[in-house]
Amino acid sequence: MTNIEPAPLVEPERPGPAFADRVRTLLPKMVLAPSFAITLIFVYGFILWTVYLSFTTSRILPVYKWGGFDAYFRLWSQPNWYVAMENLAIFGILYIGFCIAIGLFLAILMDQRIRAEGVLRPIFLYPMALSFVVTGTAWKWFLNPGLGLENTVHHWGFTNFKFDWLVNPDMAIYTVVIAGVWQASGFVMAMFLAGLRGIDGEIIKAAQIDGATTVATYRRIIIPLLRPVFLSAFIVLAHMAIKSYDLVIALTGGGPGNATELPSTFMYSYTFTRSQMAVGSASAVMMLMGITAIIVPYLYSELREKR
Amino acid sequence: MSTASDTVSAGQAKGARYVIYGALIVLALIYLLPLYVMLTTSLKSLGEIRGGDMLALPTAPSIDAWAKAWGTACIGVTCEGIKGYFWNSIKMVVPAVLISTVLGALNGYILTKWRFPGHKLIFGMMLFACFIPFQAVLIPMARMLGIMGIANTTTGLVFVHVCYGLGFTTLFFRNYYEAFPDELIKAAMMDGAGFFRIFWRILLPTSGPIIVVTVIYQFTNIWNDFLFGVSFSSGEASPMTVALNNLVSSSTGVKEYNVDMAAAVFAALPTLFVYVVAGRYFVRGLMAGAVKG
Amino acid sequence: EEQVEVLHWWTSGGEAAALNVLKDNLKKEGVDWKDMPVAGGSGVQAMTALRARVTSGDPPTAVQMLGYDIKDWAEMGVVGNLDDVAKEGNWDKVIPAALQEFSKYDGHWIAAPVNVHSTNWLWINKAALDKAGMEPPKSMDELFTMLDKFKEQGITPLAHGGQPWEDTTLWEAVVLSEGGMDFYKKAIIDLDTDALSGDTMRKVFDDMTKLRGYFDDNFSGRDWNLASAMVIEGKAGAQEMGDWAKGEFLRADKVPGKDFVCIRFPGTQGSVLFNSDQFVMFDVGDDQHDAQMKMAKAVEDPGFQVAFNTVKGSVPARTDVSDEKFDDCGKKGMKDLAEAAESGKLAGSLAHGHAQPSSVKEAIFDVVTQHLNGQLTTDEALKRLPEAVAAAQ
Amino acid sequence: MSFLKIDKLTKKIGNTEVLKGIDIELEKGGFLVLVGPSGCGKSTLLNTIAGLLPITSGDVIIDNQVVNDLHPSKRDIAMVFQSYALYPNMTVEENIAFALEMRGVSKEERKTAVAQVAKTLQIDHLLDRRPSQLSGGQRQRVAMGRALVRQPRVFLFDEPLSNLDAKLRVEVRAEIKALHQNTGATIVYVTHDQIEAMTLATKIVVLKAGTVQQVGTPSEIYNRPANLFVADFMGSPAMNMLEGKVVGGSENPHIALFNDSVQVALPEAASLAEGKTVLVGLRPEAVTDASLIDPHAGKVAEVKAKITMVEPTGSDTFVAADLAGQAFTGRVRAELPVRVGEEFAFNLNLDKAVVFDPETTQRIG
Amino acid sequence: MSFLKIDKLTKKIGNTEVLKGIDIELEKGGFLVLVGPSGCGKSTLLNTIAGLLPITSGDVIIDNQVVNDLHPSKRDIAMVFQSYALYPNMTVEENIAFALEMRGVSKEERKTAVAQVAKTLQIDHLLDRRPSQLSGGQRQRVAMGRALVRQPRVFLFDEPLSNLDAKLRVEVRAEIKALHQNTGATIVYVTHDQIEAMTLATKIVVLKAGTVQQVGTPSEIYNRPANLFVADFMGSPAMNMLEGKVVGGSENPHIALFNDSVQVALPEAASLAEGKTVLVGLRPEAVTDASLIDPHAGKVAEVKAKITMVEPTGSDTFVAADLAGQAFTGRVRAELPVRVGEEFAFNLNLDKAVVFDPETTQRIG
Ligand SMILES: Nc1ncnc2c1ncn2[C@@H]1O[C@H](COP(=O)(O)OP(=O)(O)OP(=O)(O)O)[C@@H](O)[C@H]1O
Ligand SMILES: Nc1ncnc2c1ncn2[C@@H]1O[C@H](COP(=O)(O)OP(=O)(O)OP(=O)(O)O)[C@@H](O)[C@H]1O
Ligand SMILES: [Mg+2]
Ligand SMILES: [Mg+2]
Repeated sequence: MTNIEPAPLVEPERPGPAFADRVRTLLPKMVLAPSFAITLIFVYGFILWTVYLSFTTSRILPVYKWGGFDAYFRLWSQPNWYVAMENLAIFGILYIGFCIAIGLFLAILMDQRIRAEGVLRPIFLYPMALSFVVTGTAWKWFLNPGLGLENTVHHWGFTNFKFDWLVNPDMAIYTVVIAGVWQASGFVMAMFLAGLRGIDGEIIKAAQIDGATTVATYRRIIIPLLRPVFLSAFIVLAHMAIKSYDLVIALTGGGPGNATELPSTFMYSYTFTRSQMAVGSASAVMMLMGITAIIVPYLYSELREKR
Repeated sequence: MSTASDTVSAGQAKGARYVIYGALIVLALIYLLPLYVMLTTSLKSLGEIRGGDMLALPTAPSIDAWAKAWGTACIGVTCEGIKGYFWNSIKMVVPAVLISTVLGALNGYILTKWRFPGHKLIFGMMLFACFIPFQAVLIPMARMLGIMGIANTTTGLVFVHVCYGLGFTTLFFRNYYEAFPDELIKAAMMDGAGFFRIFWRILLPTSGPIIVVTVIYQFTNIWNDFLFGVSFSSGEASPMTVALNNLVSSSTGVKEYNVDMAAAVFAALPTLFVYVVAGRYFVRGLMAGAVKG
Repeated sequence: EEQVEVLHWWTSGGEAAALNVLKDNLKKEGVDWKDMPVAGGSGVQAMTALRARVTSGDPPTAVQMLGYDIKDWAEMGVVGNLDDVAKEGNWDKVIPAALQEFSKYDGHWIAAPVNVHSTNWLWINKAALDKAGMEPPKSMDELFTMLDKFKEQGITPLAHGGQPWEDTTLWEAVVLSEGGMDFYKKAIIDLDTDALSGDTMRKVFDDMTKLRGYFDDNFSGRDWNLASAMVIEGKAGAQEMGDWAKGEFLRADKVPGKDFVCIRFPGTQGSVLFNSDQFVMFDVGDDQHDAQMKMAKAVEDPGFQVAFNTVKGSVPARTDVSDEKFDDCGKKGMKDLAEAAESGKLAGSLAHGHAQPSSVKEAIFDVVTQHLNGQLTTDEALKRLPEAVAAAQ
Repeated sequence: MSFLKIDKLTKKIGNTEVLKGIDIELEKGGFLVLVGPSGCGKSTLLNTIAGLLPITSGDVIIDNQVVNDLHPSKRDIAMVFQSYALYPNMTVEENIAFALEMRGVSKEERKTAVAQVAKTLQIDHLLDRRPSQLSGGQRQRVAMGRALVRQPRVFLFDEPLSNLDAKLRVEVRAEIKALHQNTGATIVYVTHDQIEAMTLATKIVVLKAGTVQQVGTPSEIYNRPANLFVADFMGSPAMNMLEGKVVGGSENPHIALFNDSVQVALPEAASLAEGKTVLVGLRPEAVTDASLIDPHAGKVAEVKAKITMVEPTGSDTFVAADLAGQAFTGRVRAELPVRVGEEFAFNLNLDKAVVFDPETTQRIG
Repeated sequence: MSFLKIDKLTKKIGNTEVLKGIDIELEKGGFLVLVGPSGCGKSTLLNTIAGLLPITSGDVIIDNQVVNDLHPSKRDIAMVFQSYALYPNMTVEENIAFALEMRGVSKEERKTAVAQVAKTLQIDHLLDRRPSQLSGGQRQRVAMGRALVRQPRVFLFDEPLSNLDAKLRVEVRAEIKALHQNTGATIVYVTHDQIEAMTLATKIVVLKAGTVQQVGTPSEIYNRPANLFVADFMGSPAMNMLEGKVVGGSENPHIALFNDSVQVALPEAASLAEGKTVLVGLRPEAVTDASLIDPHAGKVAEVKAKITMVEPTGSDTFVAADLAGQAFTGRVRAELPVRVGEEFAFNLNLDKAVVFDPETTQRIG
C-alpha cells in the first residue's frame, strides 16, 4: 500500500503559537481573575486588616495607633469571653450532634418510599428558608413560659408542667440549640437524603441477601457509606455554629444575664456597642483561627484526594 | 416448609409503615409549629392574642393585620407598610443572585475544565471565604464601598452579596462540573467551540439541578440577610428584613403582634415559595455534587 | 432642593408622630426629610449602621444619639459645627449645663438636644396602691412594705423587663436611693473602687436580690413596654422606669394621679438621673450645610420641644419653655429637673450612657445583669464590679 | 427431581408485565445460564428468585419449599452482582465474613471459613485491603468469596464478568467453571455473552421480553435453536438465514436454496406444503472452505459466490458473500488468500442446517 | 509518503512519563489501530494527536505540517470518544450540526450535510431525539455522524465499541469498516479488543507502558509477534508457550519439545547455543485435531495428551491438556466428543511456531 515517493524536500513548517491562541490560553485565567481578586481583597485583605486592627488601640472607629497585644490581654481577661467560649462548646456540640442525628433520622424515614415525600420535604426544609429576624418572635413566644408551650400545656390542664429554659440562665443556651436544630436539621436531612439516594442499590440488596436486618444494614453498611456526607454536614454546621448570631439575638439577646453569649455576639457587641473595636477584632481573629483549625485540614484532605 | 416466623408477613410490613408515617407526621407537625403560630397570630385580633392560647385557632379570623402590614403600618415617619421594602429586596436579590450564580458557574467551569497549576490553592482560598464571619468585614467593607462610590446604594449591596456569595456558588458548581465528563469539553473543542461557547452551549444547559441549588441557597441567604442590609442601605431603600426589624422591634407603643406576624409572613413568602416549588430539585441538585461540600 | 437625612430609632407610632412635627416644620422651610430609621436595642443596630456610613465617607446629616456616644464620635473628628445657630438661638443660656456637657465638644456646639429624660421614676397602679391602703413609698423600706402588700393581693408586685439596660436602670435608682447623689457620683461617675465594692454597694446588691423576689418568673428578655402594660392592666403593682413609660400609660387613656401614680424612686426625691436624646450633626458637605443648620434650629424651636416632649413623656431640653401643656407628671418632671440642676443633684444616667462611655457602661451592665439573674452572688458581684470597670477603661 | 423450580412466575412493575409466566426447572448441581437481550427481564428474574423483589403471581420453589414470602436472608441463596456490590467501607475479610457475622457465627469460625475461601480463590494476600484498592478481577473474586463462604443452596450470578477486560474474562470464566465442578453448587447465571453461556452452562434459558424462548443444553440451543430469535441471538457472527422453497413434489421433496443449486432435505416429521418459503439456518462455521469441512458430514454442497467482505480475525477469516441475492457469511481458514470481489467455492455442511417457518418463526421438525 | 507522522513524541503528566518516545507513521487512507493494556497511554496518545493535551517533546505532523501548537479546532481532526461524548442537551441533529455551526456554516447547508450523514448511518429517523433517548448503538452512530459530517483529514476513535453488547459490536464494526472503505478516510483507532484490531486495521501498533512494542499489519502482529508481550496480548485464548531446548549439536540442530517427542526447526538466521532454553509459541488453532489441521502445512506433529478441561463454544471446542508438565490449549472441531480425563491426539502445525528467547522476551529470527 505504501507508495514510494521521494522524501519531502522541504522541512515541515512549524508555526509558532498565534496571538489568538495565546489569548485563548489566557482567557480562563482572565475570567477567573476578577473573582479571585475580589476574594483576595474582600476576604483576605479584610482578614489582614482585622488582624492589624487587633493590635491597635481602636475603640469606636478604626485608628491605626499601635497597641501591641493589649487587646488580646483584655480579651482573655474578660469573663464574658470565657462564657462565650464555653457556650460555643456546648452549643456547637449539641447543635451539630442533634442536627446530624435528627437530619439522618428524618432522611432515613423519608427514604422508605414515602408517598407524601413531596409534601413532607418542604415542611422539613422550610425553616432554613426563614431568617430569624422573621421567626425569632414566634420562637420567643413559643419558649416563653408565660405565653408559650408551658402556658399552653397549663391550658390543657397539666398545671405542673414546667418549661422555663428560656428565662433560666442555666438552661437558656439549650433553647438556642432547640431553635438552631429546628432551623438547620431539615437542610441536613436534604444532604443525607441526597447521600442515601446516591448509594448503589445493589449493595443494599447484597446486604439483604447476606442476612442483614434493616437495622444492621443501616448500621453496618449504609451509615458508614455516608461518611462523606457526615463530613460535609459537619463542616456546614460547624461554620453555621461559629457564625450564629441572628439566632441568639432574636431569641435571648445573649441573656438572661450573659448566659447565651457566643463568640459572634461577643465580637459584635465589643466592636459595635461597647466601643472596644480592638478587643472585638482580637476576638474576630480568635474566631478565624478556630475556623481555620477546622476548615483547613478538611480542605487540604478534600483537595488532595481528588485530582 | 416455611414457618410463620420466617416470613415477612404483610401485617408486619404494614405495621412498620404505620410507625414510619406516624413518626414523620408528628415531626412535621412540630416543624410546622412556628409557622402555624405566625399564621394564626396574624389572623387574630390583638385582644385575642393577649388573652389567649397561642396554639388556638383564631376565633374570628381577619386579614386586617395583613392589609395593615402590607400597606399602612408605620415604619419610621412613613406609614406605607412594607410593600415598598419588598420591592427593594427584590431589586437587590435578583441581580445579586444572578451575578453570583453566573460567576460561580464560570469559576466552577474554569476550576474543573481549564485547570492550571495552582487551581487547587485558588479554589481552597475561595472556599475558605465561605466561613468568614460577616461582622468582621463590616467596617472595611464600608470603607471600600465608599472608595468605590457605591456606598449606601443598592448596587453596593448587590456587590457585597456577590462578594460573599462567590465562595458558595463556586463550590457548588465546581463539585457539579467535577463529575461532568471531560470528553464533552474535548469534543466541543474539536468541534471548534471556544471557551465561552463551550460554557454557554454545552455546560450551562446541563446545569439545571445545580443552578436550582445555588439559586435557592443564594436567594434565601441574600433575602434573609439583615446585617449587610442594615449597614449598607438606608431609609426607604432598605431591604425587607431591615424594615421588618424596624416594624417589629420598635421600642415603645403597643405591640401589634398580629401586624408583626403578618409582616413576617410577607417577608418569608418568597423564600417559602422557592423552597416549596423547587424543593424536589434541591435534593436532586445536592445529589448531583453539592453534598461533597 | 435641600435635604436632611436623619438616622434614628424612634420608629413606634407616637415617636414617629412627634418626629413628623419636625419633618413638617422643615418642609415648610423647604427642607426635605430623608428618613433612616433603624429600630431595636436602644440604638445598637443604629450605631452599627452609623459606623458603616461614616467609614464609607457618607455620613447621614443628623443622628439621634445619647450621652457619651456623642463624645466618642466627636473625638473621631467626624461631627459638624453648630456654633452659628447656637449663638443665634442663645443656646448657651437656655440649655442646662449638664446637657451642654454632651452637646459641646472642645467648646463647640455639635449636637442639638431634643429632650431630657429622667430615669429614677416609679410608676404605681393607683388601684393597687389604694387597695394596699398606703401612701406612695418614700424609702426602700416602705417600698418593700408596699411590694409585700401587692404580693398579698396576688398580683406581680414589681413589673420588670429583664434586659441589661432595664436591670441597670433599676440598679442605678437603688444606688441613688441607698447612697444619695454623692455616692452615686463617687461610685458611678468617678468609678471609685472603694465605693464600687464597699458596704453601701453591698446593700445595693442585697436590695437587688430582694427586689428580684418581687418579679414574676418570665421577666427575662421582656420589653419594658410590656412590663408597663402589666402595671396598666393591673396585673402588676409598680414599675421602675424612665419617664418615657408615661407615654404608654397615656396611650392607654390612663390619667396621672387617678389611674396611676408617678413618684421619684423611693429615697431619691430631689435628685435626678437624666439622659438626653440629641441630634448630632455630622460633618457633611457644604451643599448640605444649610439644611443641617435649619434642622438644628428647628429642633430647638420651643414649639417643637413642647409638641415632641408632651408625646414622648420627657421634658424639654430648653429651660425657657412653659409647662402649661404638660400634665402633672410632666410638670413634676420639669420642676424636679430645675431644682436638681440648681442644687447640683443632677447627674447623667449610667444605664443610658450619660455617665460613662459605652465600654464601662456595658461592663457594669454585665455585672448587674448577671447578679440579678443569679449567675453571680453578691460577694462575687462586689469583687467583679471594680475589676470589670478597670478592664473596660 | 428439580431442586430449583420456577412455576408460572409473573412479575409486574408498575403497569408493565416484566416477566410473563416463566417456567424453569433446575436439578441440584446444575448450572443454569439465562441469556437474552438487554431489558428482557434477566435481572428481574434473578431478583425475584433471591427475594429482593416480590413476585406478582406464581411460585419460586427451592428444595420443595415455596419461598415466595421468605425474606432474602432466609432463602439461603447467595448472589454475585454485576457491579460486585462490595461494601466499600469494609476490608476484603470483613466483606466475606459479613454474612456469617449476620448469622451469628463466632469470630474464630468466621476467620477459618474466610481463610479457606480466600485460599481457594487466591485472594488470601488481599484480606486487609479495601475494595477500592483492588483490580477488577480481584473484586470479582472477592464477590465470589462472599457468596462461597456461606455455602448456600443456590448461587445467583448477574453478569459477573461484564466489567472485566477480555483477557481477565477468560481467566475468571475458567475459575467459575472450576468452582462449579469442584463444589457441585447449583448456579443460576445471567450473561449476554454467548461464549460464557456456551462454556459454562449445563442448561441455557433464552429469554425475550419476559417470556422463555427455549430451554436446553448449550448444544441444543446452538445447534437446534427453537426459533429465529434464538438462532439469531446465539452465535457471533449470527447464523446465516437463507431463503429456500419447498419443491420436488412428493417424489423428491426438498428445500431448494440458491435457485435449487443446493438441495436441503426436509426436516423429519414435517409435512410442508409444496412451494412454501422457509428459512434455512446455517452457522458460519458450516459455510467454509474445502479443507475445513467436516469429513464426517453426511451431506455437503459446494457453491461459488462472490466475496463482498473479508474479516480476518487472525485465527480465522470471516468471509461475507453474495449469491442469488442472498448474503451469507462463512468462516474459512485464516491462511487462505481471499480477496473481496473474487469468487470463492464455499462448502456447506448441510447436516447442520436447521429449517424455520418464517411465518411462525419456529423451527420446523 | 506518510500523511500522519508522530515523531519521537514524549508526554509527561506530572512526574510520570506516560509516552516515552513514540514513532508512528501512517499513510493517507490508512487505518491504524492502537492496542495495549489499560493505562498504557493509548488515550493519551490520541489526545496529543488531537491537540487536547500539549506534548512534552517531539512532533505531530499532519500532511507535512507540524501541528504541535495548533488548537484542536484548527487541526481538522475529528474524534469519537469511548463515552461518545454526545451533548446531552442537544438533539441528534444539533449534535451533528454543532461543529458546522461553530465553523459558521449556514443553516441550510448544515441541514443538508446532516441529512446526508444521517442517511448514510441510518439514523435519519432519530434526528429529533436527545442522546438519552437512544440505545447504545444509536449513540455510537450519532457520535460517528458528528465526526463524519466535518469531513476531516484524520479520524480518531477511542474505544468506540467497548460500551456495546456483543451483537451490536459486530454490526457497528462492519459499519466502521465500510466507512473506511467507502470514504478512504485516514483513521487512528484505539481498542483493546483483538478481533476489532485484526479485522479493521491496515496497521496495528502495540503499546505497553508508553513504548511501542511492535508496528505491523494484522497478520504480522498475529503470526509473527515481536515479543512475548505482543504474543500474549493478541489472541484469545492466548498463544501457547511451550518450553523447549536447543539440542541436536551441529548436525541436526533443532528445538526439542515435550522431551524431544516433538522437534521444531530452528528459526532461520538464528544461531542458538546448544542447550539454551527457548519458548515456542503456538496459537490454539494450530493445536488441533486431525480433521482440522491445515492440509498444506509443511510440518505437523502429533502428540497425545490428557485433557484437563473442555470448553465448547458452539462453533469450536477449546480443549486444555497437559503433557510432560506443560499445559496448553487446542482448538478442535465442535462435533468431536472430547471428555475431561481422556487422552487426545493433538496435531500441531509447526509451520506456525514462533520462537522466543525467554531472557530478552524477543522473538528469535
Ligand atoms: N423499577 C422499575 N420500574 C419500571 N420498569 C423497570 C424497573 N426495573 C426494571 N424495569 C423494566 O423491566 C425490564 C427488565 O429489566 P431487567 O433489569 O430485568 O433487564 P435485564 O434483562 O437484566 O437487562 P440488562 O441485560 O440490561 O441487565 C426492562 O424493560 C426495564 O425497563
Ligand atoms: N491527568 C493525569 N494525571 C496523572 N496520570 C495520568 C493522567 N491521565 C492519565 N494518566 C496516566 O497515564 C497513563 C496512560 O493513561 P491513558 O488514559 O492514556 O491509558 P489508556 O491506554 O487509554 O488506558 P485505557 O485502556 O484504560 O483507556 C495511565 O497510567 C494513567 O494513570
Ligand atoms: Mg440486568
Ligand atoms: Mg483510554
